[in-house]
Amino acid sequence: MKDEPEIRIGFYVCHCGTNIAAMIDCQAVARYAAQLPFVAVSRDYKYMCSDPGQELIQRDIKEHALNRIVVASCSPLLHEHTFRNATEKGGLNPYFFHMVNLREHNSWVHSDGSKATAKAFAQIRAAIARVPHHKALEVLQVPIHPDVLVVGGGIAGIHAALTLANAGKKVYLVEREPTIGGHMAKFDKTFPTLDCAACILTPKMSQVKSHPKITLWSFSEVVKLDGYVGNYQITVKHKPRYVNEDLCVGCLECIPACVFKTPKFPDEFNQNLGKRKPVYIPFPQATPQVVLIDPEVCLNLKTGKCKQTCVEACGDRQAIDFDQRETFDDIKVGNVIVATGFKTFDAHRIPQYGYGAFPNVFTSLEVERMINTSGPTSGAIVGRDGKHPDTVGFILCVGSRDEKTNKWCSRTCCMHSMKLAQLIKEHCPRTEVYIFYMDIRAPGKGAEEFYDKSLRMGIRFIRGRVAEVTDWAVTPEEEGRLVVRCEDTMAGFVRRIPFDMIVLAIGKEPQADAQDVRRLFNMSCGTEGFFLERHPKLAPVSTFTDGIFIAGACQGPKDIPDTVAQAGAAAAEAMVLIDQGHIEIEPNTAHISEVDCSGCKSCLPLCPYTAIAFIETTKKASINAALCKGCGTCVAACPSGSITQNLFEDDEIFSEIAGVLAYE
Amino acid sequence: MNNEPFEPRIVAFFCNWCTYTAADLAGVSRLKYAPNTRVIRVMCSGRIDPQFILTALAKGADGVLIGGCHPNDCHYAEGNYKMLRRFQLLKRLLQDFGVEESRVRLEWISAAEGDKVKSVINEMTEQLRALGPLGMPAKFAAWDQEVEELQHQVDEASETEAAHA
Amino acid sequence: MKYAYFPGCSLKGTGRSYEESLLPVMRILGIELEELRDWNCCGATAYMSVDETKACVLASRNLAIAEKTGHRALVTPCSACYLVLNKTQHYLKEVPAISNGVGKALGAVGLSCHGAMPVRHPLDILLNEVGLDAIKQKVTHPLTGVKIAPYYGCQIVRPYATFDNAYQPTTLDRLCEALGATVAHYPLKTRCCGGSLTGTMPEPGLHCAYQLLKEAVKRGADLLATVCPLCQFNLDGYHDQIAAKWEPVRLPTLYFTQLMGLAFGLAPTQLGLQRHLVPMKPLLPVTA
Amino acid sequence: MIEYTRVIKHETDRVPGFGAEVMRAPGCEKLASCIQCGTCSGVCPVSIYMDFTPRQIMALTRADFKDDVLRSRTIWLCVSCYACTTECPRKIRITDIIYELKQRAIQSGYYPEHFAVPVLAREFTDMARANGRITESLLVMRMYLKTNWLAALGMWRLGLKLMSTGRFSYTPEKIEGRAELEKMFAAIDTPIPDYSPSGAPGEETKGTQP
Repeated sequence: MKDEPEIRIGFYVCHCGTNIAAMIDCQAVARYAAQLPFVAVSRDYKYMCSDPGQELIQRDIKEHALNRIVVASCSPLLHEHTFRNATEKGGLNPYFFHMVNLREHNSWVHSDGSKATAKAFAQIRAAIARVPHHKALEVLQVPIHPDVLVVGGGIAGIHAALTLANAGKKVYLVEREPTIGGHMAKFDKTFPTLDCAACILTPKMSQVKSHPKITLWSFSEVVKLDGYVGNYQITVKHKPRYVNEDLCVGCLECIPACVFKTPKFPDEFNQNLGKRKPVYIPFPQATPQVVLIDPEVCLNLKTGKCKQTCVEACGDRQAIDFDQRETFDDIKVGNVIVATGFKTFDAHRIPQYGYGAFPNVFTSLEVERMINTSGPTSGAIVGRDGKHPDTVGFILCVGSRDEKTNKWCSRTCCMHSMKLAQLIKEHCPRTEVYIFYMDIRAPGKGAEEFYDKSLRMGIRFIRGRVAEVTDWAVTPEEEGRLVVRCEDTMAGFVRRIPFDMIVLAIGKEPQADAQDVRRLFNMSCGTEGFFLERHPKLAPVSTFTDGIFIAGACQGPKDIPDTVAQAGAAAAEAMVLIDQGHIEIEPNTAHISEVDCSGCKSCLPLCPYTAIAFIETTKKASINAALCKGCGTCVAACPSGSITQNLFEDDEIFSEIAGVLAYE
Repeated sequence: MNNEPFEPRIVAFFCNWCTYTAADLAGVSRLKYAPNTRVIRVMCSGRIDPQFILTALAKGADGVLIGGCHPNDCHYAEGNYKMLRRFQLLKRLLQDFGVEESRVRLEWISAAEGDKVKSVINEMTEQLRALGPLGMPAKFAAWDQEVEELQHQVDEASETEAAHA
Repeated sequence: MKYAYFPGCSLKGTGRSYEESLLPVMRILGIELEELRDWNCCGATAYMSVDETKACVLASRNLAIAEKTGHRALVTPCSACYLVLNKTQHYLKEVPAISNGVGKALGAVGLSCHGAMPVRHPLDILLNEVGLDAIKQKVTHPLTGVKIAPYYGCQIVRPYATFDNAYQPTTLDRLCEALGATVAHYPLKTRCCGGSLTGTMPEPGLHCAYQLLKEAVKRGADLLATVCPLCQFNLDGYHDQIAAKWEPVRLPTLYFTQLMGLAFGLAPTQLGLQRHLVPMKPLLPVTA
Repeated sequence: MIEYTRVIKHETDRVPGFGAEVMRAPGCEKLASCIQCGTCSGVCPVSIYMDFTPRQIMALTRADFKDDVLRSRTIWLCVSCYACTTECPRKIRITDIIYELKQRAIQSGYYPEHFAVPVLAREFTDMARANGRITESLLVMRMYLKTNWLAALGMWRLGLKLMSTGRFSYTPEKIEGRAELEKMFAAIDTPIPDYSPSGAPGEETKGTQP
């Protein structure tokens, strides 16, 4: 600081309306700051982040020859960027700014005004002690690789991939199942318009397959991610499907040829309601149109003893390859969109509802497959006993809004159940359909009208959470049927209603491996396990890692319109970075003073990014700023104190420590 | 000291990605906790030099709280492990200094655990209230005085030596 | 294996056949139950309705005495005692207002309770410590052909039990099967027997017992197996009233320990079977 | 003339603070998050005999309708089977809330004179405190004498059977440490349990306030 001009600090405390001012005496804070060393200007203002607030800083910089700025307002994670810009506009290096978190860390979490104000004094004293040590820093620029990886081929991934590809960007779409389409491909109709899911989805699926800018890798998984925003290196594993994807033409002749004459293995796509063979295609419109062989049940793969009639049927196309192994691809991309979707709640976890114990208790997804004309019953609603039900009861919020399982609302089970109920009524108008609900949540376009239509169709709504589904009969008409016991809370008494079929509207959960995926892509999860967005309102598809975006139900339960909107948003966010061509990154990197380095090599193994190299000629360590991500671990460990981290220098932190403790 | 209850001063070092964000979440959720903690933000708990902790205690903190990401969740792969290793060593040193174990605390708090920020701070404040002030600055002053006196004696001795010579 | 044993008041009164069968059966399996010295009433649900803290004081005197024995766990066969003792342990940990009161009361007589002693039900010990294999080895008179409706009642599975599923418990089912019996599908296995209402408000209380018995009859059960003295009393003692009010649903109700004793070859009188109001002799070929 | 059977409730029918007070008792704090789903009523084995369903009791308590709640038959019908507590999707300990309501009803005399449930509870506590143990046969006799001795006559057949099978005790069970027990109770004898309402409702900070 010796050769630099005298330090002149401008200090600003923000009222944030009443968010801060109601708890902290902002004028007292401004008065306190005014008498601290180097403070040239100290003001309080209603909204510092507003234009006039920012202009105030810029004007003061000029009028009072300020060269350091401290703003005490909200969290730096929210507005640090805003005030750095204001500082820069005022003619100073943006890193001469420092921010104090008076809102999230003080006024919002305390309830005693005088103690909160005293804490504020300590907080700003620390900042004012710190900021004279700040140095002018240059922003680092990193080029953005123009290709994008989309993980997950449900409707979110499909829409994001097509949006990017239509804008001319190269996209890799990786899907772990043998086909893209996700949950939406299993749906029959979609609420509230009742347009057929396949009719709107399958054209998009084939566009993905034929798009020249999209590389579709189904039955594949991302296993490794290295690098940083703009420069991710990714390894993708391709699982063996025992069929050469390039040679298979999707004629499906191998399936009837299989030595198993009838399908006898559970068909996952149909929620195990139907059967398939060892060689199969999940559903007629599967994309890619390529069969696969299940090694768990294929006679040849299990025993090596099979007539291989499938190979015979394939003939000179020679697409079947029993020797296929896992293969890997390494790619480089600039951005990643994670759209890995959700898992449905396992209804076995609520034994009171009898799923698994009583054959005629179904999940909503099972009924979805049943009602689909290409499904296991060709569109007929039949119980596992083969009978058509006269009465069907839908139980909502199964595994949702329940602290014993999942606390959150599935956001779709009201609308989804109403849709299925309407379809059942359409298929067979005589069927009595009941919906047991706690609250009907029908927000969104056309949803209330859909609810009204359900009511007018004669679907009976009972407000009450079902206590139990039982085969305990107390009246003759209950004998042999499934009895629902629940309080009809609107009528005010407990009812017992017998049904032929019960449908459990199961909730949505994070994927079973969400934690692994989160670690792989360096994201965070909320308490419920869904991926955490950077800001719930203002950055809903960004994550805390630049260049990693999220879309769809992996971020939280949502319906198809919201999922598609998010996917488009994620694609747009990726395009912003691609079209900028480069990204500015926080210059909080570490660097080594060559004079002070003793060449002890302590720092080398600490760096997870191998950014530190040992230069043999000088016997000194050296940091590659492009690789350094600014964690500061090496700084803390350097025995000679020769490593410095920008923005978090020892002097800066020591003065902060002294500052917070200087105020009694 | 008047009749007011003792209010401990806690310096907290929170990593930017997990615990600092969790503290923001506690704020957004309007959870209420004790106002005794002052937070210093670092990018990673791996940046926390044991000297920071010692300096805080020496300058009058009654306790130090370190918050990092859960194991395997570090934004920088393994900075939290590096901190944990240092922390284990530091604890032994602090024991030798006679600093009670509960005065320096390491907690893994993820970005989603706003309620944990609240409970940890409240719990630590209670514990430190029960323990009373650490009083390191006074001890340091006493030690400094001892050293000064020693120096004085040495100076005097060398002066007399010089006079004799 | 040796455990501290808390019989509870019922096992010295209306439920004495429970104790009469429990002790010999456990002895055969090599388990010694050492009765707590000068134990007192657990507090039961009735005390909870008057004063929670004092109910916990009653329970914690027993816990304090049990802790002094140094045994690995306190075994109590009565469901109400099992619930109250466990609930007290929870409250001592979670509710400062109650743990302070209890501390004060115990302190006045030089006792202390750390809440560290697990309170367990004999069914838990049998299934998880002894094991079904060891039990099967002792079966000399398998209950072949006897169809049992396994009835758990409320308080051993709710809300503090950890040894079985609260909604679909299976321990008693598995035990009955190990004795050679057939287990009936019994959807009311955790529904309330009427509890103390049978005495205070007979109609609702007996209605509960009636429903249980009726369903067991309907499911073709020969008898109900129970784990609780109050359940046994309610299902055994009121057949006249039930028949008068609704319909006769006569079915014997046995403690699971009595069933074990019969399977182990003990005589009915050794197991207190003569004390039951609905006789079970014709049903059990093994006891002839 | 048609008499009205429904009433309009006025604010004066409420006892403000009643709900909040109940919620401060151990185990009762989660009542605030009740969503009135009715699971408790649905699982309750004796709900058909209740004037209000358990769900309605929760609503009335939270809305401070003290009189309606404490005069209700529902709370005395609860058999402590804990089905509601186990099933509640908000983990509300409904059984414990009912205990709390019973305690309040007994303390403030909100029940009919010969009402058996509270009488049994009172007799139970008196016997447990005096003898250290409960002798069921004698307890039930005392309850019948105080409530409806005619009903006791109706039970003579059961009584005789119990006597003949050796399940009826004529002399009370007593523990040796009766004096010790009395000393323990005396140490905490206060008429009303004090759950030390610290701070205003909704206050989240515990022990950190000045």
